[in-house]
Amino acid sequence: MPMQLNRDDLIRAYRSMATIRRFEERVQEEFSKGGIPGFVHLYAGEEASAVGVCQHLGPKDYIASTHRGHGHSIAKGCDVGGMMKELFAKQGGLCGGKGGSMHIADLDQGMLGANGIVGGGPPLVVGAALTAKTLGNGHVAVCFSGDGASNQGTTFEALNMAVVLKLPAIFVFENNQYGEGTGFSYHCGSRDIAGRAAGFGLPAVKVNGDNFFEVHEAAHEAIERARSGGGPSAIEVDTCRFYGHHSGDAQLYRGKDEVKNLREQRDCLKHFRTRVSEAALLEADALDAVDAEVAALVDRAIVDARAAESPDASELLTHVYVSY
Amino acid sequence: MPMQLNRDDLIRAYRSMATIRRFEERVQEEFSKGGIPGFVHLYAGEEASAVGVCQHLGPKDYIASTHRGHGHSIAKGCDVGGMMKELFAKQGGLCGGKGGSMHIADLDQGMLGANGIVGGGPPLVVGAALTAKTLGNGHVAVCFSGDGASNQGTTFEALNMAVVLKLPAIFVFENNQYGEGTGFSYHCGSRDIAGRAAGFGLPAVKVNGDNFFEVHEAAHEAIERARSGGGPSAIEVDTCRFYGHHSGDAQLYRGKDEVKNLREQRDCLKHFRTRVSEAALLEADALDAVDAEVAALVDRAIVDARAAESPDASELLTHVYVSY
Amino acid sequence: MPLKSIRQALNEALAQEMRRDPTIIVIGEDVAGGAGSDGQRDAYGGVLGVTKGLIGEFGEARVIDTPITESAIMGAAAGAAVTGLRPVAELMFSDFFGVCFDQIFNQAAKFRYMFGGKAKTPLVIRTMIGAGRSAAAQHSQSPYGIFTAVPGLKCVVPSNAYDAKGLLIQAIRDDDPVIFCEHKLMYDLRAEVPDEPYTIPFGEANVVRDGNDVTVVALARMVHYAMTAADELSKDGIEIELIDPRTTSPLDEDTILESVERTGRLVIVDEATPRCSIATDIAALVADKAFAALKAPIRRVTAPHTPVPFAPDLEKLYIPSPEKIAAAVREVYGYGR
Amino acid sequence: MPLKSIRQALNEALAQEMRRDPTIIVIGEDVAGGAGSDGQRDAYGGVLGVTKGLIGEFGEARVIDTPITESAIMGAAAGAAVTGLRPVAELMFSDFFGVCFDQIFNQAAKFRYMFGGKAKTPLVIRTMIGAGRSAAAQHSQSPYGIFTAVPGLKCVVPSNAYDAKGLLIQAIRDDDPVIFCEHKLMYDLRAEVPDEPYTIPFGEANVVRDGNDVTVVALARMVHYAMTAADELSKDGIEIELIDPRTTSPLDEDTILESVERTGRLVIVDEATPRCSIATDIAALVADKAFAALKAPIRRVTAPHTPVPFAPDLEKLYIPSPEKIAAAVREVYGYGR
Ligand SMILES: Cc1ncc(C[n+]2csc(CCOP(=O)(O)OP(=O)(O)O)c2C)c(N)n1
Ligand SMILES: Cc1ncc(C[n+]2csc(CCOP(=O)(O)OP(=O)(O)O)c2C)c(N)n1
Ligand SMILES: [Mg+2]
Ligand SMILES: [Mg+2]
Repeated sequence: MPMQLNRDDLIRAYRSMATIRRFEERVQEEFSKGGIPGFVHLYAGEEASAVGVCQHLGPKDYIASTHRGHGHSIAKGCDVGGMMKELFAKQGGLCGGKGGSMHIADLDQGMLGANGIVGGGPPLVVGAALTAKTLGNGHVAVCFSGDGASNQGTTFEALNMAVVLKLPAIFVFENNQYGEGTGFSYHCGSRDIAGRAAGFGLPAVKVNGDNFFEVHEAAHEAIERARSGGGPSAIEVDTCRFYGHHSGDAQLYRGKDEVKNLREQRDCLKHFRTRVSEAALLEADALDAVDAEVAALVDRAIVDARAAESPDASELLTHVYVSY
Repeated sequence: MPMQLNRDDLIRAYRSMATIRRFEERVQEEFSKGGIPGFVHLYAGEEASAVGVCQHLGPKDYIASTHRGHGHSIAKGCDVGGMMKELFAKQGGLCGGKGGSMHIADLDQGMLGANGIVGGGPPLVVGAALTAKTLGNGHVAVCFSGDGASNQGTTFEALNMAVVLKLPAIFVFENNQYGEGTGFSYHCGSRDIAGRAAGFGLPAVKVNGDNFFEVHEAAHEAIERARSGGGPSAIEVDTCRFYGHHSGDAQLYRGKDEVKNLREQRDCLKHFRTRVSEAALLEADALDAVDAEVAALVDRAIVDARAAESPDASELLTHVYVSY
Repeated sequence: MPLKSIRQALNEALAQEMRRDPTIIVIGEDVAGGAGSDGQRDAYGGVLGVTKGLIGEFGEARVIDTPITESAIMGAAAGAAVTGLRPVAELMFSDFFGVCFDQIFNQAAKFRYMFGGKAKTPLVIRTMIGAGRSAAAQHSQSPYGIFTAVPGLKCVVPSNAYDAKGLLIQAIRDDDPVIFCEHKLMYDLRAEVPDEPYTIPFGEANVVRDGNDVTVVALARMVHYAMTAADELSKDGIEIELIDPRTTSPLDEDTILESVERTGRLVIVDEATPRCSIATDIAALVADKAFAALKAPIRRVTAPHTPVPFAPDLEKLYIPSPEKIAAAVREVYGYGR
Repeated sequence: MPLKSIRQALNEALAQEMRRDPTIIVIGEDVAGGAGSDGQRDAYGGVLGVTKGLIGEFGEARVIDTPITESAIMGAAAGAAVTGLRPVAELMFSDFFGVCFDQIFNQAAKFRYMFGGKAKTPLVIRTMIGAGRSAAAQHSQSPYGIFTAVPGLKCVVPSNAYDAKGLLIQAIRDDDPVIFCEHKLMYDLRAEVPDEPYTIPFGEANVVRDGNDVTVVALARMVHYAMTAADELSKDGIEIELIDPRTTSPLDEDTILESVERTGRLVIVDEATPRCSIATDIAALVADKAFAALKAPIRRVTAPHTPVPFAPDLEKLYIPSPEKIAAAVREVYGYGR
C-alpha cells in the first residue's frame, strides 16, 4: 500500500506522527516541571492510529476525540502553538485556556474536542455524521475511542444509531490494552472489540497500529465507504501507550519491562522509518530533517506558551451562553 | 422435549399461561371501562416466554421485568388478587397502590419489579446475579427485555458486565417486533438481537416464542449453565403482542389484519393445547378445567379489586426512606 | 384570533420554523412512528401527537424516528447542533433524563465555555413533565429545577398555548441549548394563538394578574391553579399579583423583585419536589435582593419530598391544590396584621 | 488520638465494616486496579487510593474491579442492595452521574416507595466532588444539590477526617441509598480519628464555631475557608457561628434555624453553582421558618453560574474565597446598624 502514497504524502504523514511524538515527550517534561496544570494523558506510541486515519480527512470532516486528545488534534491539523498554550492555560490557547488538555478543541479544523467523559464522543459523532448526511456535503465524522470506552453504553448506542440511520461515521477503537489500570482481557467480555462491533451490523476490521500503512489502508476503505453513502464502519487498532494512563501514573499494573519492550518492538515511528527506507521511498536524512523541523516547532511552542499571559479575570464569566 | 415434563408440570405451565391471558383480557376490559388508572401494557400473546422461563425458577431466583410486567409477575408466582388490586390502585395491592402496573413488584416472590424505564432492568439483574454469586447460593437472575430495550446502552453494559464477572444471569429478549410504533427491522441495526448479544461473549440463542416447549428447553439450558457457574446467557424469543403498545393504542403502525393473523396463527396457548393433545399428554377437558379455574380466579380478583379501599391519605408520605 | 391547543401551537411552531429553515430537524422516538412496520408511517407523530404531520411535509430526512436510545439521541442532537444543524430533539418524558443527561449537561451545555467561545450549540430538547395522569414515579416528575441548575443550558416552562408557540420559536432560533418542558396534562388547553410566527424573549416573565397584596410566582400547570385560588381570594378582598416566569433560566428576577417590593409578601407555587428547587431558588433570590421590603415569611407550596405515587387519591394530595395555594396566601397576607 | 487523613479514615471505615459484615462489597473502576494486566493487582486502590489494600484482605469476590460502565456499576449495586448485599459503589467523579443517574434516582431511590415499602436498598455510592485541581469542566463539579433534590436518596458531604469515618460507617449501616461526596482536595487533610469504628447520625449538623453575630452555613472544603474568614472577622470583633450540616439530606434544619433565631443574620457558603442549589435551599428554609428573627438579607457565597474553568487563575476566582466570605459576612453584619 505504500505505493498509493507519493513522497509528499509520506513526508506529511511522518511529520504529523513525529510532531505528536515530540509534542508528547516535551509535554511530559514540562508537566513534570510543573508548568502544566491539571491532568494530561499522553498519546505517544499510538501516533499511527490518529495519523493513519486523519490523513484521509479535510478540515470539514469531523473527529471526536477522548481525554487522550493531543495526537488526534495534531493529526487533524490543530495549531501546535495554540495547543501548547491551551495546555499551559494561557491566552492564545485553542480554548483560551478555559478547556485544557481534556477539552482541547478546534471546530475550524473539524476537531470536536477531547472529552473528559469516557464514551462522551460516540453520540456526538453520530450527530456530526447526521449533519453531513442531512446537508449531503459528502463529509464524514470519525470517532476515536479507547478499548475501555468500547464498553460504555453510549458507545454501543452510537454504533446502533449510526447503522440505523446509515450515517457517514467511522468508529476507531484504539486498543492500547488498558483502561486506566485495568487490562483489556478483563474489561472486555468478548476480548474482541471489532467482532463485537460487527455484531451491530457494520463492517468492522482489526489492524496493527504499529503499522501506519495498515491503519491508513483500513481507514481509506471505511472513509470512502462513508463518503459514498455506504454507511458506518468500525476499526479496531491494536496499539500501545508509551507513558502512563496520565502523566504521573506509577503504572504498577504494567509487567516487568513492559514499556521498555513496547518502545523497542512496537514503535510505529521506527516501523514507518524502516518501511519507507527499505522500500526506498524516503531517505534517512529527509526524515531526520523532519525530526529537526518538528523539534524546533514544538520547542518554540513551549517557549511561547511559557511566555504567554494567563486569561484575563473577565474570562471567568464569558462564553457561558451566546446570549442570556 | 415435552417428555421432560410430567403431567403436573404441564398443567402448571398451562395454568400459568392461561392465567396471564385471562388476566390481560379482563384488564383490557376494565381499563376501557375506566376502572384502572394510568397506563397499562398488556402481555397477551407472549405468555410462553414468561412461563417457559419462570417454570425453572424458584421464589429465591430473581427476575427483573419491563413496563409490560403482568405476565412476568404471574409466571413468577405473584398473587393475582394482589396484582389486580395494585392495578386498581387499592389497598392490598402488591405495592399498596403506590406503584401500579408500571412498577408492580413482589420481592418475596423474587420479582424485582416492572420498570418504567426501558433498559432499567438489565443493570439491576447484574446486581441480583452478583448477590447470588457473592453468597454462592446457586440462585440465578433473569432479565426480561423487549426488542426495543435491546438497543439501550444500559442493556449492552449489563451484558458485558455479566460476562466480565461471569454472573448467573440470563437475558431474555422478547422480540415482539415493535418498540411502541417502531418496527424491529428499523430500530435494530443488526436485525438480530441474539447474534449481537453473542458478540459480547456469551451463549445466545433464538427461539420461537409461539412454542412453549422451545422456550422452556432453551431456558432450561441457560439457567442450568448459570446455576452451575457457567456464566450468563441470552435468549431471543420471537413473539408477538395481541394488543396495542398500551391499552388505548390505535395501532396505526400495524399492517392490515396483522393482529387478526397473529391471533389465528401465533397463539402460544393454542399451540400448547395442540401439542399436548396430539402427544396425548393432557386431555382437552383437563385444559378446559384449568381455563374455568383461572377465569374464576381472575374474575374474583377484579370483583375484590373493585371493592377494595383506596390507600389511606397518610400513605403519601410513608416508605420514602427506612429512616429519615 | 383563533383558539388553539398547546399541542396545535407547538406543532404549528415546528412546522413554520421548519419551512423557514431547512437546517431544522426533529429527532426522537416515534416522533413520526411506523418506521419499519407494515402499517402507517406517522402512526404516532409523537406519543402525544405534537409532531404529527411533520414527516408528511418534511420527510424522513428531517423528521427522524430513532431506536430507544436517549444518549444517542441527545448526543446526535448536540453533535448535529455544533456542526451546523438546528435539531429539535424529543426526550419523551423528562423522567428519562437519567439515561442521557451527560450529553445534555456535560456536553451540549458546556461546549461553548470549554472551547473558549468557539462553539455554538443551537439545540432544543422538547420534553414532558408533570404529575396528574397516574403515570407513577417514573413518568410524572418535573425536573426543571435540575435543568435550571446547569450553566450553559436554558430552561423553558410554558403555561399556555400562546406562550408555548412564541417560546418554542424563540428556542429554535436561539443559539444556545434549550430544554423545553411541556406539561402532559396541558396539551389540550386552548388559547388565542396568532397564525403567523412570533417569538417571546427568554427571561421575560408574564404578569398574569395584577394585585398589591401578595406576590405569587407559579409555573406551568400551577399558574392555572393559582388563578383559581386568586378568584377565591379576591372574594375576600385579597388581590394577588400572579407572575409566570415562563423561563426558569434565564429567570426574570426584576419582575419578581419589583412585585415583592410592592407587596412585601411572596408565595411560590411549584409542582416539583421541594429540595434545591426553583421554588427555593426564587425564595433565596427575594430573601437576598428584596429583604427590606419583606413583611412576611416566604412560603412555598410544592410537592412533598416523595416520589410521585400511582394511586389517584394520593397523587391528588401530592400536587399543590388551589386550596393549599389560597391557604398559604391567606397566611402570608395575614402575617403581622 | 491518632491523626489520620480523610483518605485513611475512609479506608479504615471500609476495612472495619467489611470485617464486620461479609455482605459488604466494594465495586467500581480500578477500586483495586491491575485486573487482567501483567503487573500488580491493587495497582491503584481507587484513583486516589481510598480503597487501597482492601482487595488484599477481602479478595476479588468482595473488591470488584469493573469495566468503564457506570450504569452497570450503579445498577449492579442497586440490584445487589435490594437482594441482600450492602454494596459500596464508586462513581469515580461525581461529574459522571449523567451517564448513570437513572439507576440512582429512578431505581435505587424509588424502589421502597414504588413497591409500597417492601424494598430495602442499603446502597452507598462514594463519589468525588470539587474544583481546585485544574481538572476543568467535567471533573470539578459539586452536584450534591441535585442529589439532595432526590426523594429516597440521602446525601453526605463531610468536611474532615473524623466526620468522614463516622459518616461513612453510618452510610454503610444505613438501610437507605446514600451518596457520599468526597472533596478531591481534602483527602490528605488530617484530624484526630479514633481507631475503633463509630457512627455519626445523619441529619445532625456540627457547630464548628460558636458566635452570636452572624450564622454561616458551609459545606465540605468551604467549612475551612469559612474558618479562615472567621479568624479574620473576629479580629474586628465579628463572631460568626459556623455550622457544617455534614448531610444535606436529611438536613439538620433545627440547628440552622436556632442559630439564626439568635444571630438574625445568615451567610451560606457553597462551592456549587448558584441556581436551585443547597445554598438556595437553606436560604428558603430560613426565609420561611426564621423570618421573624431575620435582621438582614440572606447572602449566598457560591460559584458563579458557569462551568468550571481550566485555567488556575480563573478557577481560583470561580471558587468562593475566605475574602469573599468575610466580605459577605461584614455586609450582613453591618446591615441596618
Ligand atoms: C464516564 C467516565 N468514566 C470514567 C472516567 C475516568 N477515566 C478517564 S480515562 C479512563 C480510561 C479510559 O480507557 P480507554 O477508553 O481504553 O482510553 P485510554 O486511556 O486507554 O486511551 C477512565 C476510566 C471518565 N473520565 N469518564
Ligand atoms: C428510557 C425510556 N425511553 C422510552 C420510554 C418510552 N417507552 C415505554 S415502552 C417503549 C417501547 C419498548 O419497546 P420494547 O422494549 O420492544 O418492549 P415492548 O413494549 O415491545 O414489550 C418505549 C419507547 C421509556 N419508558 N423509557
Ligand atoms: Mg485503553
Ligand atoms: Mg417490543
